[in-house]
Amino acid sequence: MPSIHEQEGGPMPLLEVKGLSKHYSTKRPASFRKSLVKAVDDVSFHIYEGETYGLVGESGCGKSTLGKTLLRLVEPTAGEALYQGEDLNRMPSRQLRASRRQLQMVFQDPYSSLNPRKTIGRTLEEPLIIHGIGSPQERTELAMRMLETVGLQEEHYDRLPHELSGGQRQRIGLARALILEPRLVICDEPVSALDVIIQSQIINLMRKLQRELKLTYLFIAHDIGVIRHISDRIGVMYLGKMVEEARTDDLFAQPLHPYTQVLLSAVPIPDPRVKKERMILQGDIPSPLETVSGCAFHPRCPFAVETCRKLAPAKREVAPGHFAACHLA
Amino acid sequence: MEKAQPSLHLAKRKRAFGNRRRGLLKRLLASKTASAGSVLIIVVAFISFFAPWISVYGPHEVDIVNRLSPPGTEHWFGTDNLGRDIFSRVMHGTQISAQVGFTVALSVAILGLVVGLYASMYKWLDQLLMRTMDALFAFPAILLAIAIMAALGPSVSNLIICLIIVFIPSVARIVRSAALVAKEQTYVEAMHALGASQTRILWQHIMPSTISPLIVQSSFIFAEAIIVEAALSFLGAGIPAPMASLGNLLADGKMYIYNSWWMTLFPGFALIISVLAMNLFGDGIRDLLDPHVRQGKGKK
Amino acid sequence: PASSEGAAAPVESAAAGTAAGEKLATELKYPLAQTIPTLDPHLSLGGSNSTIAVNIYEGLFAFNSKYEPVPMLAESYELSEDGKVYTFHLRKGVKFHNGKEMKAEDVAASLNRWKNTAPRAKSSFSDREFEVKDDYTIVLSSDVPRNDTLAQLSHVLNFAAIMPKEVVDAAGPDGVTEYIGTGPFKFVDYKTDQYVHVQKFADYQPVDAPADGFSGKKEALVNDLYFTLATDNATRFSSFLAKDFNNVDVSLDNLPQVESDPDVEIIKNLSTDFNLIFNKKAPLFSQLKYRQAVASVLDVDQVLLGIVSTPELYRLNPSYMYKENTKWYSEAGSEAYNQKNPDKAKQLLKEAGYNGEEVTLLTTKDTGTFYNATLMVQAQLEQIGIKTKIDISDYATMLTKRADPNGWDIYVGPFLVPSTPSQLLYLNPTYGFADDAKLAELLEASTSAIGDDAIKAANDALQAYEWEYLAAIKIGDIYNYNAIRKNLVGLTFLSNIPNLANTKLVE
Amino acid sequence: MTAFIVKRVLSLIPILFIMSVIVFLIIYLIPGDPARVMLGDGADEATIQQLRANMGLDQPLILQYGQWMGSALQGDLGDSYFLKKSVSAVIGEHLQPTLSLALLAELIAIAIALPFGIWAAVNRGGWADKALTAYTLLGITIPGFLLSMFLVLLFAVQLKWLPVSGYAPISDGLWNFLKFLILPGVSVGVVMSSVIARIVRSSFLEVMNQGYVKTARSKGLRERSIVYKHILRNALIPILTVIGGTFGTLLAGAAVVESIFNIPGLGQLLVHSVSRRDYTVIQGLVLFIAFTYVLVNLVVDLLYAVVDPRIRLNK
Amino acid sequence: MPEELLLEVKALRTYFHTARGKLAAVDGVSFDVKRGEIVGVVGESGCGKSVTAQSVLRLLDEKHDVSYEGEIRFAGSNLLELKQRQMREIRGNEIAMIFQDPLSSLNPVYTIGEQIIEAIMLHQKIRRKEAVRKAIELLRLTGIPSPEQRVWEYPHQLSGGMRQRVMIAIALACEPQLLIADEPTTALDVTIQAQMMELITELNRKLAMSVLLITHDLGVVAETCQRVVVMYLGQVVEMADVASLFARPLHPYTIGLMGAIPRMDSDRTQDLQAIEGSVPSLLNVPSGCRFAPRCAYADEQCRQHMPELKRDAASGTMVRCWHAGTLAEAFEATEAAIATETSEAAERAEEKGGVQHAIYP
Ligand SMILES: Nc1ncnc2c1ncn2[C@@H]1O[C@H](COP(=O)(O)OP(=O)(O)OP(=O)(O)O)[C@@H](O)[C@H]1O
Ligand SMILES: Nc1ncnc2c1ncn2[C@@H]1O[C@H](COP(=O)(O)OP(=O)(O)OP(=O)(O)O)[C@@H](O)[C@H]1O
Ligand SMILES: [Mg+2]
Ligand SMILES: [Mg+2]
Ligand code: NI
Repeated sequence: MPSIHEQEGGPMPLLEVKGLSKHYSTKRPASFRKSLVKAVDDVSFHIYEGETYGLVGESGCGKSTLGKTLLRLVEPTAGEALYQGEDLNRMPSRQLRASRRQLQMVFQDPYSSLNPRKTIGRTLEEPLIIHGIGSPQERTELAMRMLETVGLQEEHYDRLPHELSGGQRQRIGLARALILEPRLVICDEPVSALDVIIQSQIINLMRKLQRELKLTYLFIAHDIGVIRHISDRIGVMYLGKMVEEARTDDLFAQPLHPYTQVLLSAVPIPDPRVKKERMILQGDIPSPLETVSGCAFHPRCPFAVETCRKLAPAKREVAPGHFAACHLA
Repeated sequence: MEKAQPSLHLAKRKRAFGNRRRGLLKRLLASKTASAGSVLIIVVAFISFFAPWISVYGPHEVDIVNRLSPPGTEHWFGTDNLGRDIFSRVMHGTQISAQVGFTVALSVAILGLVVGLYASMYKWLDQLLMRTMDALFAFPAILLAIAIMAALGPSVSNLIICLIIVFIPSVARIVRSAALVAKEQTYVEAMHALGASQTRILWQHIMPSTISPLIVQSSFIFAEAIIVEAALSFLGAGIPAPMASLGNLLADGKMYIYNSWWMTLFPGFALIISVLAMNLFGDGIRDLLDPHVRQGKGKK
Repeated sequence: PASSEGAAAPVESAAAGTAAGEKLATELKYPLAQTIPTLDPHLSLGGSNSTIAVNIYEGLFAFNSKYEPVPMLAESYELSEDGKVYTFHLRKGVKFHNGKEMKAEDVAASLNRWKNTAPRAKSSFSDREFEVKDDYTIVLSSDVPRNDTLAQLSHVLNFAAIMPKEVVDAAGPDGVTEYIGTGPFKFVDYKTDQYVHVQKFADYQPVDAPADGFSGKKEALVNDLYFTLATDNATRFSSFLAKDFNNVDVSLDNLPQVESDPDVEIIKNLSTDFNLIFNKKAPLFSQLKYRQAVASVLDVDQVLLGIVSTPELYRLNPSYMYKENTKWYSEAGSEAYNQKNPDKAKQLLKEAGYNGEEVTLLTTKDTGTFYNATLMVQAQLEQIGIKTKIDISDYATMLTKRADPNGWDIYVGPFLVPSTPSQLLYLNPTYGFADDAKLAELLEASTSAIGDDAIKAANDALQAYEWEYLAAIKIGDIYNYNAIRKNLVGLTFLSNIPNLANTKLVE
Repeated sequence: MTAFIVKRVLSLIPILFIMSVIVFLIIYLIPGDPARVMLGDGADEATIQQLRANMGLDQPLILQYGQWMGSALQGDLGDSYFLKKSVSAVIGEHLQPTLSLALLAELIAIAIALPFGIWAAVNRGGWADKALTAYTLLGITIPGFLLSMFLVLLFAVQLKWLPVSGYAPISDGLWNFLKFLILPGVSVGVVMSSVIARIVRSSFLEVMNQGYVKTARSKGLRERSIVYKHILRNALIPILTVIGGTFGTLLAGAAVVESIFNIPGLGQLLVHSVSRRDYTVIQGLVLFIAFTYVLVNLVVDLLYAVVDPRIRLNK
Repeated sequence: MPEELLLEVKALRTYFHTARGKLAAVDGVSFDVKRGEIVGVVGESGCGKSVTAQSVLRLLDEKHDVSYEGEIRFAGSNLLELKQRQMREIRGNEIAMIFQDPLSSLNPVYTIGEQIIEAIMLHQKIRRKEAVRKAIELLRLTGIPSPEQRVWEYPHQLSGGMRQRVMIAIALACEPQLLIADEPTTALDVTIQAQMMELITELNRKLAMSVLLITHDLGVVAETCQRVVVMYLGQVVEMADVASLFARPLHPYTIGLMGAIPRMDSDRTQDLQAIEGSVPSLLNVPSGCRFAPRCAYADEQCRQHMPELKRDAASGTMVRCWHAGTLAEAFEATEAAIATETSEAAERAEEKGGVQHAIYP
């Protein structure tokens, strides 16, 4: 459901990202040369209050880094991230800590993001304690309710992370983020380890919470079906850059960037009778370690023309609300 | 989707809440090592506390005629070269040494933990604190002890101060090393994301990973403090004479080790028991804090 | 080893007492129990120092086993009628280790330095100067007769060693830099904290008199002599067992291990005396009654037992001199010795108005014996109701504390054996701040007396008065055991210092 | 990395400076002085004062410090009052024995501690674990002198395999050098090994249940490789710290063992120097020990980053 | 011999000994994998898939944590009776595993190259240089860009998907007879996922490598697996070949599963379909059919008595449900409707095919 915020001249976005970059320098073995990984490279977009912004892209294209950089869990190399007009990157740490109550993150790696020594109950109560919410009794109760909400039982309260299954851990991560009733949640593959039934339950739950609490999501996922279902708008990343951005329906109806097209074609269909012809990308796999001249996708792009090889395409608005960074779009 | 289950009754939750707390205590008691350690500590404390009533002889009472008499009904542990009752001296020595060892180990554990943790967190503090630790370490214990005793006067508490200074660096470094590893874990990043303060992260999430090496190191320091005290006593910078300490007793016994083995054996035994008690207790606590061990208790 | 018997010719066929068929070792290791603060013989009082110094250096005189001075580098001497002027004639042709012949200027330079630095020498020599008369004659004169002169010059502690003038002139305040003497061994090197190596001096000129104590003929019977530092008792003993050393001091604990060994001879050496010193500037013990109270209660047997643990190793002795020192030994005033009379002591305390003031016993643990003695004394003081406190510190600290009149009352310790009363440090202000005109007068009289009878009378008077005044209380003399392997032949001790000249090691 | 090392080495300067001031103050604070010790029991006050004056000890502390610092800056740490040698020469002489002993002892300690600690951790609660507890308990509680005496009695006096005590430089031949060091090396090594073994055990327990251990096992790796390659490296950081610490301690000299085995090392030198108040040597030694300790810790810190790439030191 | 059984799990029970009591995470699971076959395992999160997989390799801590019952026959021998040393011969060599949690399953202190090389050198007698080359090749196969450089990076420097691919590379380096892949592609985008599945099926075809594929992605199951095992709360509830499972799911849980897949053409304003309620606690399993509390069709019989895993006569599917037959019919009705939709969708895709075919001739 396209929301009014997306229209021109709407209210201020909840989160506005301008030219955000994160470069890692890594040491190469056996040589003292350092090489630069442009994990996120000059990314700009914005998210309105109450919407879900889906983020898809090839593995390793910088989605997680983008998420972490937004919350300043890694220091950005350049650019700004304005939350309600204030730059998170320049915020003094005390204030930043306070705003983190409203900005939550679900980590891609569920197990390692849980403290192995803390019981699940303790893990869930931790954010409440940090922000001074409720009495110990209330916190326990809240944590238990949260456990049920994400489809776990009371008995899991006393367990330690290593005693849970992958999906259970992932739900704990989600529960921990949601328990604070934040305003913006960056979900890095929050449902990837869940079976479709629980996945559906969780997605339904997230949408319900969004409706009730005006939550805003930045939703990173690989499951196109899930992304499609939950997102209002979708951004497609490729090699650290945002290559396409559009409302969900528009994107699915008319994918403009060749990478998006490939992506959509590759979705597996849960029906053994349908043997679909899948597009497999040809050409050298690009690496964020190397700087490619021109469009980052050109070595694999079947339509690439001379310009693509020379000139990096800028993101432009091809149709209303539909941006793409491709010369041919 | 509307939640289908009726939410649990508050009473039931409370019960669960209570259970959890009880579980912790129960676990402490269930831990064989920890409770064995505690029992030993209590026994040692009890005996040394009631030493004056148990033994008929005072620890400083010389009786030169009965010098170097072997263990027997009169003197249970025999007498030393001045005819002092070893039993009484061992009891008193244990009391004093355990007091020194325990105070030093505990203080060093706490101070070392603070120093090590904060050093791991901030680079500039790291330089400041760890270089200070290097400096402290470089000060020879003897020099320090003589200086402190000279400046502040000989007393048990000054000795303790000296030993604390001597041992802090080793604990601080080991805590720092464990904290450096812990600090790079993803769950620490997750705590940052939740808005936890540095202090909280440090104490709630990094500290637990340092506990295990900390306990191991501290239980050593308990023993080390007692032994270093002996070395210092020998230089007149230890526990002021004529108080008996296990270290003093062992040092005294050295001169008579072949013929009057009891002068070495009994204090040595007391030392082993005290250290064993501390180690068991430390191990028990360590095991309690280890998530995997906690679980493993179930089998058999 | 049996194979060597009779096969090899003796290395030192000329050596005195070398039986035919004996094979002598060329190297000997002698254990040193204490570190060497300095090798300068004039400076130090330490036993380790003397052990080494007597081999490298010689004095004008040396003690025989009765503590009588016998000429060594001096050929002869003359004493003026009034006993004020000594003229020493030096032996000719005596060579220093650097090849130079010993002359009067060397002797004068050495002895003048010695008397200015050596604490023991100070009181008797402060007003005198050694003067060169000619190349082989030295003159020493003073205003009053000094009957202790020769004894002072003979003593091996604070050794009045003779060294070349150049060495003396080059010496800094903290000692000489070259160790050159006339002794049977010459200095080779000092490996810090390991050993001092000395070597047979080929040009050594022995005196032609039988060896007795440190006097008489000396001959190096080993080529290389190592004084090996082994500060740990157990290690020293183990090394002896492992035959690294051929002699060792033996503690009571270790005695059974060597007693039964037929190859080992156990000898008992008089090692030191023990005294209790009062701080005569302290509030309590500046009063005679308190000192008397302590003297009354003291049971020296107990104290001595506390030090050595066996009656075998001590002897009672009321004199400040050893019995062996026949000239100065005296039993005057000995009724006050070893009284064991607590009632009298309590009475004295009462009279003195003792009011529970705390008495500080100064001690150190650096050697166990000081400490044990102090503990025993403490126990006896407490028995008569004196409140005591032990101030224990390391040796250096203890020395400083003892030099300070505030903060201590009693010190119990050994004294390196004196040969004359003038060397009794506690009779002058050095130890415990004795400050008594009569004592000083009697002391002076005892040294200036001429003739054996006069000396005896003056000495008796001095000792009798000392037992009245109680600057210190004599506790007794103690021995130690030494184990000597039977193949180490000729080793003798005087004042617990070994004489390694004339000592041979049979292989 | 280089910047990090440079920074760390530079940070030595203020440390050494502050330490030198503190040592000076401490020396001033403690009673006893070299003149009195040198002249021995019974020296009279005047002589002592004269010698003090000659040694320059009667001057105001500031002046003494200034003079010392002045020459120290030119690389001259002064001369020992007692040994009549420059302090650097004295330290140099005593360093080789200490260094040799430290290395040997550390090697022995590691050789015992690693396998034993690992074995105990792998069999947690089993008899290997209990054996380790007993071993470490004895190792830490049996005083060094007792163990040393026992070793000497057995191997030197009874079996005569090794000399009782002493030291020979390595230039005397390897066996000559080693034979003196083996017993002291073992007696220090055993104590150190119990310190290290316990930390090995506890660090192992920390990482033994990690996911990557399962991965390694699923690859079909032998248990040995899993333990020594995968677990060990992850457990290594606290172990390294303790090894560094013990090594640092050893470099400062093991006074008791050195004295029992008559090894002319830094530990003995320090004890002697303190007991005879050889100020310049104490001063030089403390600074030297601080220097080596900072160095050892620098190496350990650098190893942290080598062992665990996630640890960033210079950020 | 395509019909030869490679792995046969019989009534496997895996118990965790926890402070709260003995807990059967896997409770009587039986299934088999034939040589050269790809078997999918799907099921509710926490139903015991990973535990089953790890039980096969006996990777759980038997000293302290777990005990097994039942039988795991691999190539004839019962793995549960083997000594650890013999087990080691099997691990990696015969059976390799890809773990679900890629970050914690990679050793943080070794480069990924080191970890792959280790696996290669363990199972192939080649020199290190050669192994390095192979490792790079494997990384390239898994689609990691600049493999020559990435191979020397540490796990924490990689993205989630890359780590997962490293896990795959490690498992493939062993060239096993049976690959157990525990959610190997959850962190991968669909293009790479497709590439990975392609890689696995290729190895399956070429080397007759059997695969036990645990996944939540029914699309992947449909495209790659020959047979599927459906698990629920520690038990197998349905086991069928892929075609008949998707065509005619018999167990109500499977039916629910099919319905919950977010379809590319679903109404985004509507909630996704889901089975109400949640999985009961393992400490408190229902006495009858384990699915009964959440099953819309459950009756008294279901609540009282546990159904056995039985072969459905019609399709040859094994199913654990009292009402298997009746339910299947109900499903078929809805299925028919969906089928038409799907074919329409396929047609629509065909229309836009211009682009696709232009890319892929
Ligand atoms: N070490 C453990 N101790 C106790 N319970 C455990 C332990 N490991 C797993 N479990 C429990 O066993 C059950 C099965 O876990 P398993 O990991 O096999 O689930 P799964 O099917 O792989 O789920 P997912 O799809 O979420 O990964 C879960 O309920 C889990 O909580
Ligand atoms: N700490 C780091 N040091 C060096 N490089 C890093 C680091 N973290 C991430 N990278 C690199 O940054 C790039 C982007 O990683 P990121 O984790 O953001 O990808 P992603 O889009 O989340 O991928 P996936 O879908 O696989 O999780 C990758 O090439 C990765 O190797
Ligand atoms: Mg990611
Ligand atoms: Mg799983
Ligand atoms: Ni909206």
